[in-house]
Amino acid sequence: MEEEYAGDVVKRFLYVNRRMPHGTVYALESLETVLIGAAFDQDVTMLFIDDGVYQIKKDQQPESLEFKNFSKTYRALEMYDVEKLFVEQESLSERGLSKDDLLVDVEIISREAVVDLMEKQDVVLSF
Amino acid sequence: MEEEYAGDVVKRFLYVNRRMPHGTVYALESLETVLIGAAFDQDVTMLFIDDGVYQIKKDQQPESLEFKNFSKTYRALEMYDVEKLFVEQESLSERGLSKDDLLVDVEIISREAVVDLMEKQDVVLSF
Amino acid sequence: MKIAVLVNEGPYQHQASDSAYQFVKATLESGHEVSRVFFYHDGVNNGTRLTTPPQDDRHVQKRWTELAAEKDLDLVLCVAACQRRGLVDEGEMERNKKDANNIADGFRISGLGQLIEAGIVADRLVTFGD
Amino acid sequence: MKIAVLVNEGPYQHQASDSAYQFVKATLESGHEVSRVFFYHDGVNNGTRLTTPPQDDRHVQKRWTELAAEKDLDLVLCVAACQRRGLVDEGEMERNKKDANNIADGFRISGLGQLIEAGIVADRLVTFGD
Amino acid sequence: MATLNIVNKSPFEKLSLEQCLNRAAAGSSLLLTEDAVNAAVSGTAFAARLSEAAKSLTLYVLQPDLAARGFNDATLLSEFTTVDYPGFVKLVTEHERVHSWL
Amino acid sequence: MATLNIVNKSPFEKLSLEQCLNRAAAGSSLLLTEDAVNAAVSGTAFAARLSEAAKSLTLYVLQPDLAARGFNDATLLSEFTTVDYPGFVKLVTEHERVHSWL
Repeated sequence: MEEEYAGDVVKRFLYVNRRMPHGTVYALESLETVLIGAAFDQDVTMLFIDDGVYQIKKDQQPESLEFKNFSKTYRALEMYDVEKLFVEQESLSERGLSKDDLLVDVEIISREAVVDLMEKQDVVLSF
Repeated sequence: MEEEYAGDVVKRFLYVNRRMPHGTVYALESLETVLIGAAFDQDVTMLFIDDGVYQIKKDQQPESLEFKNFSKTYRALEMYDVEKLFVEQESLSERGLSKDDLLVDVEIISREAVVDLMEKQDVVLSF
Repeated sequence: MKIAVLVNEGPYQHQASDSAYQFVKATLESGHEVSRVFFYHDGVNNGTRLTTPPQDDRHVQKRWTELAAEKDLDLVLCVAACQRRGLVDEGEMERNKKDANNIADGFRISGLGQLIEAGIVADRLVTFGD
Repeated sequence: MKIAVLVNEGPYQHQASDSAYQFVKATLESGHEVSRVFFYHDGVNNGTRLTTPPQDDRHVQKRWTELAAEKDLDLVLCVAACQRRGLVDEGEMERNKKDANNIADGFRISGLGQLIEAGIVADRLVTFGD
Repeated sequence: MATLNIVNKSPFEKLSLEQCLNRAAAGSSLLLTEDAVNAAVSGTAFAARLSEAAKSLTLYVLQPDLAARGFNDATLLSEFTTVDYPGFVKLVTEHERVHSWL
Repeated sequence: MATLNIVNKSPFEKLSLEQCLNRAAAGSSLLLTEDAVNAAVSGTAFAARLSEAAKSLTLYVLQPDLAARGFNDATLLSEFTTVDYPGFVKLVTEHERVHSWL
């Protein structure tokens, strides 16, 4: 059913994550898209801004809600060659969070840099 | 299938409408609830606050989106003995709207009166 | 005390149905009665038997069906909302000339009046939505 | 120009599917190509043939099915999202041992890779959601 | 007892928390659930707003939703009391009505 | 050409408009659709914010969504240009990428 794309176009894909995890399915289904997308050898960047920064917060225990804990999967992204993970400093600060609160190694960038990053993309996916 | 309730309890039902029409179905399906509920002879009040005030704005033409125009139904509520319609003044002001912009006769009340109104209810339905 | 519950969103997309389920379970365990769970808007999508969620995830519909069987819960899907979303039982299948139905055990389709009645009969009505 | 469209919400509850439909129609009428419409999240609920909306309202699924037939559109429902929501075709029915299917004409179920591919192949990807 | 107000969305995403606080009667209660639980955490841009609200409202937050999102009691504003689902049920029975600010 | 940003929720309901404006690059465009069209209307609490944004962004609003909600051209902020669906398509083709702020 799934014909793998076999062309040689490489596009810059930006996944913008702006929502909290667990209250809605978007964070999980966005992550599933990134994992599937990794097979296509595109130039992938993940950006966490606004409430999206909570997606990679440490110590999540969604088992308390009978939800599966997908937060550990963010740590596995490297194995899928998804290595460009950015978090906006301003989004962290507003929420009283810092790099130490995050469960995966990311690069923290300013809002100004976020603006620049967005303007460099071919495809922007924000669920 | 539908057994009509035939008891003699009369409760105060408050329908709180806080969302814009058309972008989501809540305004329409809330109105449908009020119409069905009218058959139960309860003490019904409809309250429009926040973006809910747009539900009763004049001149709506959802036909432009191939949507049905249910805004006229608010005018028919009187025939269903739903006569207590309140709109919060502060919600109108923030949106640059006034009583003249509304398609149905309502009582405009202050935020303070909204607080009091809410505390007098038995059942609050807000979709 | 008699408590009625209203669920306005479908499974997985929003937490509403999960929260309602946990609340209903706790209500029953606390010795109270859940007089009805009414599913409105996209909430009716909780009542399809055709979902196959990932094996390592919860099965939202099955949980409701099992709890209903165990505790004799009244799970009601709003008929008008069902018609807009494609939730169908035998009766609706015949009435609307559909070639299949998808309702799960433990759910029934009925009118919006059942929500009003729930509000009248119960001591409290608690809404879970988006 | 080649334009791909992503729809993240189901019919009626949110305007997303309506907006996407109007956008797709206008795109085709403007002489551009719509290379794919991908339905993700609750968007897959647009693909059930079991809805019976009120007669004085638009029929969201039928509009998509008719436009697909007329313009040879590729309407793809994400398989993982379908499994969570209960959207089933013949193949899924067999694979997941379901006793019914509900997919409408003009839609097909496939993998999330089809979304990525759409993003690669199309000149623009436009998302409609909540 | 008065109203049990419930808010379930992050104040960074939706205005429902602010809109609720603007209409919640003095003496009523507020329970934060689902994606709203971050508003009960100290150090956010909304902390002062919630501490202010605590002067007239009783504030609760749903513990399983906090845990799911990686927060524990130590990070909460002191004005909040955590409840589990049985505690949520108790709040419902102890208040006259429930208002979910969706 | 730069990004076409799209916002579809009322600024009185969600913060997505503000969050978009905070990141929209100078020289990019903003299209208001669905429940966001009220932000293009004059006299609201957000009018000044949008007029300010117009200094660095080009502002559009989708006409059929305006009409559905009872607004006409006369009530719009002067900084906005209305487009119909073919105009929406044209904007998409004229910009390098589309970013829907959901």
